[in-house]
Amino acid sequence: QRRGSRLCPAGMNWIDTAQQCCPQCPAGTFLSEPCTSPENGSVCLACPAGTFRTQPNTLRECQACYECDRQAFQSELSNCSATSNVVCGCEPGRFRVCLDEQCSEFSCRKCQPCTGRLIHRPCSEAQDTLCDSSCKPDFYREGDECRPCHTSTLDTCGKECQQVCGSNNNQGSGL
Amino acid sequence: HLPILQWEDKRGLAFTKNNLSYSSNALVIPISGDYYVYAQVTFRGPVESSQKPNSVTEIITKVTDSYPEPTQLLTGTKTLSENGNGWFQPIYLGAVVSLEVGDKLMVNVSDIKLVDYTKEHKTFFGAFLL
Amino acid sequence: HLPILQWEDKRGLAFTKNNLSYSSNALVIPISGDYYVYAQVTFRGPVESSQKPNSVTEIITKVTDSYPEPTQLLTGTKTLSENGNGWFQPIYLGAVVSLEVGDKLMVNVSDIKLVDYTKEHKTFFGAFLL
Amino acid sequence: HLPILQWEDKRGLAFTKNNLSYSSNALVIPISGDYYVYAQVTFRGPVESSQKPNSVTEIITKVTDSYPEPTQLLTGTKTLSENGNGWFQPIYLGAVVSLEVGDKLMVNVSDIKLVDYTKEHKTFFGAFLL
Repeated sequence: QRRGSRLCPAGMNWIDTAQQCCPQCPAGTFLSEPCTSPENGSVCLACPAGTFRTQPNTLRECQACYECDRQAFQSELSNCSATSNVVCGCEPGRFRVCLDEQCSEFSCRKCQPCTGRLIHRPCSEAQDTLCDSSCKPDFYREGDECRPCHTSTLDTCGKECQQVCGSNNNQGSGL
Repeated sequence: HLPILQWEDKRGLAFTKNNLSYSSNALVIPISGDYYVYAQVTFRGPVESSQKPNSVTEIITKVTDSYPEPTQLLTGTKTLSENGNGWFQPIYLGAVVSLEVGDKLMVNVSDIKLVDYTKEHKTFFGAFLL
Repeated sequence: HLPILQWEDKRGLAFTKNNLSYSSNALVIPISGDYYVYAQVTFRGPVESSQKPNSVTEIITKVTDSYPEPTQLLTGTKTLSENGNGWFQPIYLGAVVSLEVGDKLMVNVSDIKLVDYTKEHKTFFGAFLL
Repeated sequence: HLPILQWEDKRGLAFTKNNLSYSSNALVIPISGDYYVYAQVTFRGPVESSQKPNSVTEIITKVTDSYPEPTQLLTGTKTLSENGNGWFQPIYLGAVVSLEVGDKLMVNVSDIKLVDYTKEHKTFFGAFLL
């Protein structure tokens, strides 16, 4: 631990106000009073609620916990403790859209429902649902949507629908 | 009036000293003089409950016993051109203003639901005597 | 050179003191030293006469007797992505610069017609000695 | 961690004094106290090598011997809505922070290739003791 010309043994930091090396305070606490001599301990106090320190330190205050962005549908994966910051994810039914490479900022977007299609890969914290490209049985393609057969009357619906729903109709199936 | 922001004044990076105190959402001026007053608000969206805003505004205001109306000291207002998905927009303001003992400084915003309050280093407010 | 803004130096929130004076569009430095110099300009459009600019620029410059050319001290320049209808955009600048007695500080802008001069708390300029 | 910017500390408008020194990309605090710390980074694009980012971020961080991890002091993060062609975007940050002797201040950015380092008045960094 180099501080200019002052070296401190492991587990100790130079305290300028005390002009000596003092033991580090454990994670979850901060330095309230420096030691009066290297032999006796520093006075360390617990991080107040809403703050934390993940590492041993000789800092005068703890770091303020982040908050999860509830209005942007974030939820707490783990809450803030004296030794760890809050960890935020997305509410069920939503997935993370990262706004930067580290994904320290992200928004939570609704998972797509795959109506009328099989689910290739379910929605997760990290990525949207992956829908099967083809429509489920008894669903016909219209644009990039899959529509259930029963809602259409065979004579008015388009070619694709007649092909899919017409052939099913002989077996009388349909949702 | 526009909504007033509330602030943390003790934990983490926040602090007050030299009698510049914080009470009921305002910094309270301890002695008359010229102060450099500053604030940054990071706005972010979209947020379901509020329809898409086309602008965001941050105003540092002064309330004083000698006048019934707040005075707008500094204003940052910006139109938004971000499309549907997530957007962020910080607005920083800072300038020297002459203040009297007992004056109160506050930060108003156009829509409190758009304020990113999640990290102390993204939205902050302060003042110092010259 | 880019157009120079004119400022109000007495009325409303504006003031000068400690011999830092304002004359012919410039703050005049009374004693040599390090100053924190700052300015915000709120730009807004569209303004019929000029088609939509694709950017706005604010520059704080120094003019000194010891050099015939102005020196650009701080520059804020931003492209505009807002489409046609009404847009507004603040640019804030501030930093410490070393100045000599007699130096003059001015604010230049890319297009004076785009400056929102209507409210003193939206466009402002100042400096203080450290 | 995000890339750290390097700075010019002697030539042109740059200077250090009163023992506030610059070494290995950081301003080094000579005496404990409250400092007004500020930085502006002008980002610009597009830059071939990197596809269009959807946001740019500037963070002023503190490194101290009393803690093994950097502390984020001030953050400005903005999404980009400019379409393909050339864009530029300044982000200014400034606030008062309490610092200890030996603390180091640095500026991190989301993508160093997007930083406009070409003109000293467009991207700058500094601090002064109150």
